[in-house]
Amino acid sequence: MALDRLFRRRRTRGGGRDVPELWLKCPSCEAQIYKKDLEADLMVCPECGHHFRLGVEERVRQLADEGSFEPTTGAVRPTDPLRFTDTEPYTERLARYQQETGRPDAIYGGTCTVGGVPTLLLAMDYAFAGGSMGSVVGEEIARGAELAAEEGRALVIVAASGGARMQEAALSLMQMAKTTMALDRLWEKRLPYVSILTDPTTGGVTASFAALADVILAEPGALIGFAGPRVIKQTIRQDLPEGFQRSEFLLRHGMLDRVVERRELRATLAHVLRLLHPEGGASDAARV
Amino acid sequence: MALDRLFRRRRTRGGGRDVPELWLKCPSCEAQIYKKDLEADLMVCPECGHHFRLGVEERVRQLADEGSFEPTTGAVRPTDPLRFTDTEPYTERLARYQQETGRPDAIYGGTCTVGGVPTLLLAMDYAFAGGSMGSVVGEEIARGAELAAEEGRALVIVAASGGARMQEAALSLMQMAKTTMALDRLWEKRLPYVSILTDPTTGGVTASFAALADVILAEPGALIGFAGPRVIKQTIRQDLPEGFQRSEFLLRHGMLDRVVERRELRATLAHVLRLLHPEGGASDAARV
Amino acid sequence: MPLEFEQPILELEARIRELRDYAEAGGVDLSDEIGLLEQKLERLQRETFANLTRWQRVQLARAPGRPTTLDVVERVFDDFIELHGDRAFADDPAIVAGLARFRGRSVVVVGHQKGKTTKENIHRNFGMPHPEGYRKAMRMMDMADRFGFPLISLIDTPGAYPGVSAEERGQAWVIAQSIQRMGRLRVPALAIILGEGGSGGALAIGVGNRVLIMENAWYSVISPESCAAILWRDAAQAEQAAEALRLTAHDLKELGVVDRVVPEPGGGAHRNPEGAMDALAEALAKELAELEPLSPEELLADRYRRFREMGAVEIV
Amino acid sequence: MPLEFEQPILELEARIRELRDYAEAGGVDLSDEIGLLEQKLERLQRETFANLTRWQRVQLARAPGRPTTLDVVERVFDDFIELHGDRAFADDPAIVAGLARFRGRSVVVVGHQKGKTTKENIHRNFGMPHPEGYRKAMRMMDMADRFGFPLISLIDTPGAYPGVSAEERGQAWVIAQSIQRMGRLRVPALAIILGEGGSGGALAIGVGNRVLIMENAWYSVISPESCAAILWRDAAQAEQAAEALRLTAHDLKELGVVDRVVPEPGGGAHRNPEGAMDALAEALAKELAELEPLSPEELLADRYRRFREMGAVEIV
Ligand SMILES: [Zn+2]
Ligand SMILES: [Zn+2]
Repeated sequence: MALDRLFRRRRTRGGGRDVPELWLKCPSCEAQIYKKDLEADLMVCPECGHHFRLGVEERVRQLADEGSFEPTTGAVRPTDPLRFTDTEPYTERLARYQQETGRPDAIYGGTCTVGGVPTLLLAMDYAFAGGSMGSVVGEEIARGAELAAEEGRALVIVAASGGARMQEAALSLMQMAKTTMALDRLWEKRLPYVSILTDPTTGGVTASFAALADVILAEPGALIGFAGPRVIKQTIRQDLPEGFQRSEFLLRHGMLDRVVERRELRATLAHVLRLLHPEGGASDAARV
Repeated sequence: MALDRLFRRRRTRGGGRDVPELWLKCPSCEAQIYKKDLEADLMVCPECGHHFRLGVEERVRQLADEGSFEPTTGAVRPTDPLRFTDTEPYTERLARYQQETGRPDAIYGGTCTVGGVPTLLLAMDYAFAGGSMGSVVGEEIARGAELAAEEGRALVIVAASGGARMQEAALSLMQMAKTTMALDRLWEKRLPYVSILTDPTTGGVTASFAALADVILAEPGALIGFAGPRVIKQTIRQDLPEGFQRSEFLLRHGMLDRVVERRELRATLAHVLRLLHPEGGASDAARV
Repeated sequence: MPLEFEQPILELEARIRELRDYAEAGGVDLSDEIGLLEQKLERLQRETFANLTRWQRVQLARAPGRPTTLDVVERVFDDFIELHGDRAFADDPAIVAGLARFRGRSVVVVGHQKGKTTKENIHRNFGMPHPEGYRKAMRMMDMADRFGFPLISLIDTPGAYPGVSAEERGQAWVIAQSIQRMGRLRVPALAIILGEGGSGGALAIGVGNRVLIMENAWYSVISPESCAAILWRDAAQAEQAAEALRLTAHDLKELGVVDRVVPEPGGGAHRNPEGAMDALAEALAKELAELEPLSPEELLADRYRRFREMGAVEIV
Repeated sequence: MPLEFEQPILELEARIRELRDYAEAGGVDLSDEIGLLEQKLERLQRETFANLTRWQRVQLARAPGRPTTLDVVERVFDDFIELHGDRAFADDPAIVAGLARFRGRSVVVVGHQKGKTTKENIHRNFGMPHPEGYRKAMRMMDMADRFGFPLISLIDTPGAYPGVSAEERGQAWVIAQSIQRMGRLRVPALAIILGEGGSGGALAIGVGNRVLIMENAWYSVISPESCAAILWRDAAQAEQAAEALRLTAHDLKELGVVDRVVPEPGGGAHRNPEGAMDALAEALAKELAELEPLSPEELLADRYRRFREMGAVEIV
């Protein structure tokens, strides 16, 4: 998870001290925050509202109804179809990420209910190779869409990704088509698909399944786009506009349905799913 | 026809002289053009290429294959459902336009072939109340679309209109929905619909059937838009950009397929219809 | 600011209030006098509203305090959640759209939105959408078809925005597309003219199987002011133009342009928005119940027939 | 400017030409010598092209003189007519689209377009589309479905344009929508990678029932230069990145990403564009003939299956 890595990095830089780090510095407002407070606030800075990146298990805990989650991912494992080596063989990179995260690849999820609605919930793991989409992520998403369609579930995908996985080259690219087309299985059954974009969601993930949901939610301040800001800066040789490619910018430009703070995310998601899913029940008002 | 009226106006201004006016002044480049030359050039200024407005019968002559045209319009006549009077009763206005044009309302057309393709060709008559769309224009277009669908014809509409006819108020407005929906009769039969926008095409005509063709052609320099330039100028209290709402501007902004000079219009229309219509035959190349 | 013809009513109301305050403060019994004045008030209001000119109706349709789309989604619907954006260029605040429940069933709602304050009106562009607004509306129509939910549209606009940017981005095109898209809905579509129904910008979301109108709303191909400016060459002739255009709810019912007039409480919807909205909710429920048994094909055919018959012509 | 590895071939060609001129001018018979040199030339060219590195193929794919979309519509199709515009914002010259005939049948064609001169390249944005380009492509897909015409897409782009304006107008969204739209075509869809197949900007019009590739074209999730800049932190390592990415026609055939490699004439398509395009025409005709008997449902299922199977995973 992103946070674990942050800790490790800081500890190393600090010279391998043994003292557990109880305080964290907010990258946005630079406030020192007590770790337990941050966790209690769902990893949102109590000073400035900055949304820290979230681990996938924590994400699932925050969204699924308590006790309802059953993992379905994990059986699909990456291979090295191109025998790819850059500064390090792809297989070694994979092994390292697998060891760090305890997962075969950059996605985690399963069946659950959200606000009582039967759901297939998938979360991309930014801590695993930057949440990049290779064959495994593509396959898990396609399977997720197919399973949701088969079982009459809503599909919810929490996106967090630097884009396609270069080490699988053209095969990664094909996952954009594969995931996109698999969504039509839900269309045929009139089952809803909600996408939640978190920091960061760029490249081939944005340009495929993540942008095609019935309802697109995003966490505040998340970087969302096709090209990365560095590439764009190189292209236009100018500074980027303030707030460019952040959630609020995208909302203004018509790409998102809502920007939702993490503490509201579960309620908003449940609200949408109950309206869209055939088993969403009667009105919330009627329930009370 | 627009030209006839222009002549009348000039004659009146000149003091009712009896001498036939053999020369015309181009409103764009101000050149004096010999009338016969202008007619030989399809009413396009030989100096600057300005496209004079064209009468509907001349329009049909220029587009339909020779000898193929059979009028279908004329049986539908306007009434005065609102008993509308402004500075003049609507019925009197109608009578005047009917006398001037010899047509019951602002549309003329019929069956023909264009490049051999069976077609239902309609042309709006700007000389009749500014080509405004009331119940008759709406009805003739809906009938045209239905007849084309029934007989397996392509539909071609030459638009020229200041917009909806105010004297029929809400009933005029409804013609936008009626004409738009009638087009679906062609969709069901996979028959093509080509729209030709001429100077001017604005208001409710642009915002309904005229903008919904499979292929949209326009004559050069035609004024095309939703709101009229005067209204826009009042709204923004600024001068309008150069070339604003002209064909070439709309092409750049993605609204048109092609801007076509009048001398090329019949060939381009035939080209498109042959490609789109099931009876379009084999390749042009193969014909030669 | 009250409308001119409302003045006598408001003055009488104020007098009754004063009298009541005085009676209460002084412990005097003025109930007879107050009762008489209240009868007079009721009569005055009834007479005023029975004899409204068309131009006065136009003023009522624009009166501050009338229910807007956001008021309606709040009171008439449950669980509304606003959805944003056209997925292409921008989110247009002049059109509000989202999902909601109406008496238990999920529906898609889309409507023009005016502001209640100057600031909000500037934000909402006075309810005059840009092309993005209509593209958002079309996205909502796709959503309605995708899930089989009824579409309910609330019309309240002086018209689509007549500006350079709107023209550049294809205002005419997007209105035409929206009319076409709505005509193709395979679900029940109900349109309600809440306040102003200004031309193509209103019709773009007005292609319902049933079209309802609030009693003091107007719907026309052009606003009275613009019509006067063109036909009379004098915008001040708006009153005359309003008469000529026959743009009131009852006119339109007579012309067959709308299917049902939703009665407003005495004094108009702006004086009793809740009452007006409750009447609207009843009307909606009735119409929807009639449409829901229809198949997608029947709904398409019904909508085609409805608009195909519009117009007044003579066949010779 | 010739590519480095082409130099020896071009020099030998020049020598043969000189010799032939000399022989002709002086009336000398040098046919034996010329014949020998021509054999040598043929061998040199064959050997050079048999041993091209992946990076050299990338250079060939970008070579000036290679057939572009407009060249293909001119030679391979009849009666092409270009159609413009996305009906929403602009016409994007980086994508060319229109109607044409292919061996008698009407087809819809859409493809990336690079320029042949610097000026034209600036106009065409070097074949890098903005969102409008993809929206135009989607309009063409609608047209293909509407009339039941096959869609033929020609891919030749370094990638979708990575600029501020493109991001503002939803580059990611429109690519996703275009992939989805193409996947839903109810008509035969053929995609051909003509030159460069750069990432999502290529795939957006690459969702064919069959995907063909010219022998010296490349197709990858990222350009070798960008890949090198990220993974090696040095764009100069592009040659190494090209090797690692396995982005050539034959690599992709092996990986199952493309269905057919269209052979280019000796020396590459840029040395003999007509020959290359005639080979392409033959390949197109064959593939189209196989797809045309399929029903819309079969075409949808076929395309789904094709892309559903993409990827390399292990199930435990
Ligand atoms: Zn902070
Ligand atoms: Zn001239």
